[in-house]
Amino acid sequence: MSEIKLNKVSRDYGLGIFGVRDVSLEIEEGEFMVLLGPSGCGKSTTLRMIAGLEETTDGQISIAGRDVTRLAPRHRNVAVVFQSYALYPHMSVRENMRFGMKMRKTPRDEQDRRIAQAASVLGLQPYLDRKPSALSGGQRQRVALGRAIVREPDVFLMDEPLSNLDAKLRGEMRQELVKLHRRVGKTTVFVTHDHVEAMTMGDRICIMRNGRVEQVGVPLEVYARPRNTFVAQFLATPAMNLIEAQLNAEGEAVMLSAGPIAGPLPEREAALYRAAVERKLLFGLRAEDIVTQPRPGAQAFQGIVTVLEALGPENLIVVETAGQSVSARVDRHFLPRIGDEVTLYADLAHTHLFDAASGDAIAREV
Amino acid sequence: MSEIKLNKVSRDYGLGIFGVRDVSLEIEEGEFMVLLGPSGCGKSTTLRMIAGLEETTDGQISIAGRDVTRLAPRHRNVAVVFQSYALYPHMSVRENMRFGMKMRKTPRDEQDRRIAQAASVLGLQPYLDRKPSALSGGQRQRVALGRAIVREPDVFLMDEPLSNLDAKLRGEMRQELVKLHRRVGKTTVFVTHDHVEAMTMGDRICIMRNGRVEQVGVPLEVYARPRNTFVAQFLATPAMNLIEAQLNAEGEAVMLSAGPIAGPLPEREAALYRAAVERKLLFGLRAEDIVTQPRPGAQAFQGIVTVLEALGPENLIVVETAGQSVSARVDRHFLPRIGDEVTLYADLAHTHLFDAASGDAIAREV
Amino acid sequence: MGRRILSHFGLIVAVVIVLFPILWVLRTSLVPAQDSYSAAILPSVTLDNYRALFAEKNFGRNYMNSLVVASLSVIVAMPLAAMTGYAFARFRTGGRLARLATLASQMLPPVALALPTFMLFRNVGLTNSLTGLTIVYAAINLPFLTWILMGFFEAIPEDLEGAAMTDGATRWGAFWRVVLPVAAPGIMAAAVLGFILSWNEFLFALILGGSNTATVPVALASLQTSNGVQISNVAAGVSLAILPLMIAAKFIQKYLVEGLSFGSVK
Amino acid sequence: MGRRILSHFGLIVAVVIVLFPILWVLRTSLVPAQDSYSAAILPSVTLDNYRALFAEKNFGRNYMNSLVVASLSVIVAMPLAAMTGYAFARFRTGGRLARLATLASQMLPPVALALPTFMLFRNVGLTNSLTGLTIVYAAINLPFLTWILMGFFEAIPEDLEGAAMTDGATRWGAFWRVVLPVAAPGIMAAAVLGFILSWNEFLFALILGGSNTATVPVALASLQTSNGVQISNVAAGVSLAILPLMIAAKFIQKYLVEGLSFGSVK
Repeated sequence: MSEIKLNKVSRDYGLGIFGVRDVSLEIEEGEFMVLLGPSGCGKSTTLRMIAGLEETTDGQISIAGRDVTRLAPRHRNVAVVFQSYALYPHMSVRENMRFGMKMRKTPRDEQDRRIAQAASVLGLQPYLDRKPSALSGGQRQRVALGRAIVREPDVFLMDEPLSNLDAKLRGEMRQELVKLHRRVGKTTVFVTHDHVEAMTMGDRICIMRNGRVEQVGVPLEVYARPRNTFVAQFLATPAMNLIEAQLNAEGEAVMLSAGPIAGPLPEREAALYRAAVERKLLFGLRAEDIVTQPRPGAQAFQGIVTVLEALGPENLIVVETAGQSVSARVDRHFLPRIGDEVTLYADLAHTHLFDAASGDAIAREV
Repeated sequence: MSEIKLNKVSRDYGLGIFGVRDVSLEIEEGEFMVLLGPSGCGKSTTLRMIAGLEETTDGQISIAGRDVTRLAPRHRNVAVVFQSYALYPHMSVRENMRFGMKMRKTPRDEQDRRIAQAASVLGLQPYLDRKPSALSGGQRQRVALGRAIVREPDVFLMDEPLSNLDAKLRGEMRQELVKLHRRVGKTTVFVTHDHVEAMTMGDRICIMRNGRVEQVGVPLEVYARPRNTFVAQFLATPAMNLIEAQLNAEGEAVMLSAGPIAGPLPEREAALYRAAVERKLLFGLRAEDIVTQPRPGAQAFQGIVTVLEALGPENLIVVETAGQSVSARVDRHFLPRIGDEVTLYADLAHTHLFDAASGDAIAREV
Repeated sequence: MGRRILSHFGLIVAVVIVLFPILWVLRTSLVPAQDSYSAAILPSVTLDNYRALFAEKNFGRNYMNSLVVASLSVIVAMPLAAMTGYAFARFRTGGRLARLATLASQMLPPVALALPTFMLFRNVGLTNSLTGLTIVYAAINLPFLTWILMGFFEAIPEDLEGAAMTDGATRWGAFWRVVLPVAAPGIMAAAVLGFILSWNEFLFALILGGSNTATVPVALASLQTSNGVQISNVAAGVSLAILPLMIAAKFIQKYLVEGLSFGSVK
Repeated sequence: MGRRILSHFGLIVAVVIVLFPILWVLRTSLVPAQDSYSAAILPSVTLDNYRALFAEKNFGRNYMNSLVVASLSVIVAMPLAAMTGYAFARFRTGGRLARLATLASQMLPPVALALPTFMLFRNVGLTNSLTGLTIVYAAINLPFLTWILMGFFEAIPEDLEGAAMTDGATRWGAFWRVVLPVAAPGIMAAAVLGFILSWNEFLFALILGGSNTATVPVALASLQTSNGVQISNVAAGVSLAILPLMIAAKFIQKYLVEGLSFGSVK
């Protein structure tokens, strides 16, 4: 049992400046929770408060049912993987791993056993007697992980552990970390500003902005139903297209009018959003819901291609139309030239609608 | 006219250690050339040699037809955008931009005109009188760009200029930089370790490893025809699947046997690779060429799902089969559970073949 | 909360302990001579002690001597130190040996150098002259300032100079227009330290100076060693000796503290 | 290439200029007294000058005094300085005021403190005692070492302590097991500097010491000021005075140069 509960937790720096404000969050036993947000959103501060490295000025934090709000870091039984790795530079890799166990008076042979096991899982055997300064960035990252694992803590706390790695290595470590988590099964809090890491690694994600929680949920659900435009835009590259819009009832049908994109909503969406008729709205559509071939429920529109990014497996394009920039994620064989006029189809079955003033998602009538 | 020519350029640190070795490269007038490679591959060193900030110990560098190998940086008329931005901390944004023009004795009113124009293009007007320390990372990045633009140099040299930005901002700046380049039209050399930046930004890319050039070409062509396994694997996430393989002729047909994937090559591929029959090979297939629905020329195979990364617009999965890990990029609706056995289809029309020993691509008989 | 009050209390006590002697010297300099040893804090205030110091002891001359010698020695040593420190920081000029020699020169016992210097200076006629003292202090300041500035220059990213040089500046221009202004707080701090080092120097001032070229420390020493120490005059002299330090602390504390927290030049 | 030879030549000249006087002193200490002023480099070698120094001038006592006082003062001041420097670096204890007071205490003119210290020490019976001198030197070393160590501690990433504390260490344990070992080169360098500062100190040693407690600088001064300076004895004394510095330079030059290039502690 090692669930984490944050109850209205704040970090007040004084003078009305808050690093984190009234954050409540429950992280379940064994869960991989990702804290996601732009820099300065309070995600790292939250993690450091859980670790006890940052003072909690208000609210309670409990780990495994125990109130740890005022406990020193060493009494919380958490292991932190720092962005900088924070390896002890004067100790060998082996000693780095041993340190935490020595502090906790783990028997010596148990120490050796765990170090050997972690080294084998992480491929660190050849480096056990090296100093961290003799390792590459990726190897240091593994040592930092190994040092956390051997401790067998209640909770893993990881503060952007992949952000100092090359793009290539980052993708590999992502998968390795998830596998590791599946094997170890320990509650993990993972901080990142990278939405791809959040989507692919988290059992759930918690999106933060300005020290507050914006939305918590399973990645694909948050992706499918963002609570507001911030979440909608933050969770993908390219960001969700947002266009000022209005709905009008025409008998049974509900007509969408959003800049270049206009037409009747499909039946299901029409029913969901009927109450939002005549409000000032933002119409949201993800780049992958703009397609190059007609399909039922998709509305055609024309635009001039201004950006073409051929990624290899697929292409990202941006078209200008009626003063709007619209991003689309298209098939790798769709390769227009810059300046071409193309016809695209907006799949209204994936319509998102937000209030134009507040940015909050329009409640669906289920 | 501002083409760049590198002729067998080397950077010898002494004691047989080379940063760059025998690099020859021609960058055309107005071209956007990306130098891509893992850290330590010599890409930054090459850029700094072009700028004159690193000594060229052997070979010649010419810019616009002029041999600049021994010229001081200030005589090369190049502008560098540094990874660290390297803004002058004691000068305002405006003075940062003015500095280079002042050094070159551009008339004062021309200085003001160019600063105003660059500030308007980059959205820096509100910040012109601020010091760099009062700016966000993204704003500093723009100032670094602005400082380069106002100089109106022959050549732009950019050393991982996006790597200090958030994932989100990086995607936006990528597109902005390409638009900027299209408008300004100046020869640009752009160093990165991020294959997405390379694919989407480069008119051509130059892939480097261990101080040498591995392949130069138009991104989609290099992606379609990597010269060796290093290029094949470096240019995508997940990396291209590589499986030990053999070809056998059976009458007209050429049979591929690559671990779990076996079957006749399609007619065109059979003709191309007939000469490679019975050699020790590596069979390469990109993750997006493994599909979830049968199609002509695609060979079915089964595997156990070990990784599922739901990115939102699409999913990455890894299946284990016959001791092989195979990565596939699949539709967002294909959501198996970890441990499920799934049937996938390897599209042999996109077969890559490499020599097992050297890693070089098998020459196609065209 | 309790812990905070406790640690602040400790700090206040510490500050009082540090400051008390200085404040008491100041107090003694401001009360009439007969009250010097009284326990009263300020029985009455007078500037007589200062007046006597200048009128009877020629302290004005000592003060000018110190100001001139300390300022000139820094002004002479600073440009050389800046260039040497930059060369050490950027070009590894001379490698470890040159750095070690710089450090080592700081560590030679001044007493060991005193006699040779005196003999040399007497031969060339530089004893009893402010020029001679300025030369000695510049020679002491040079390695000291070089070492400090080397640290500041090393903390400045090399890309800044790369940017300046591609922007059209020469290596010298990059140093002059970018490196020096960025290192300015450090240079200010180093200059203050160098000034105070010279201002406080006693041994060489004693050996090389005469009555016309005596500096403040020499004058203070003679006040203290003359028969029948006049404590109120000494207190006035000490207060004046500390004055430049207090001015420095007041006006450039920002530079001092930021510039000298090694390795944190922004 | 031509430029390189030129700059190396310049360096060699500089090194010779710096080293020549020291080498000449060493030479003078090793030749018989009658050859002191001869131009011959090494007419003959003798240790008589050293023997005379120890036999006639009681230099052994001076040397022991200096060693004891300089070592003890560093040993006493270092733990306090390490803790204070750490508190300044990590907790901003006392804020700018405490830092400034630390710096300022370095800048007080020693001469101004000499008389009050002498009077105070005479009252409590600490004049003419090594204990008294050790206390003074520890008091001089404390702010000096505090300031230097503060810089080193600031250069150590705070995450290291965070890692140690989540790994099970107390704040004290993190300091003891992680921060101190990482800062070791800096601490070694600071200790050497503090030792040499005390080793070379002259003014307080002169004022507070008697014939039994005279340190090396005091002994050198008396050798130089006694009637009929025996240059060969002085040279031997100076050579011995420089000895600890040379040992330090030889054995811990790595620590010195790396530890003291401010802000570069790995």
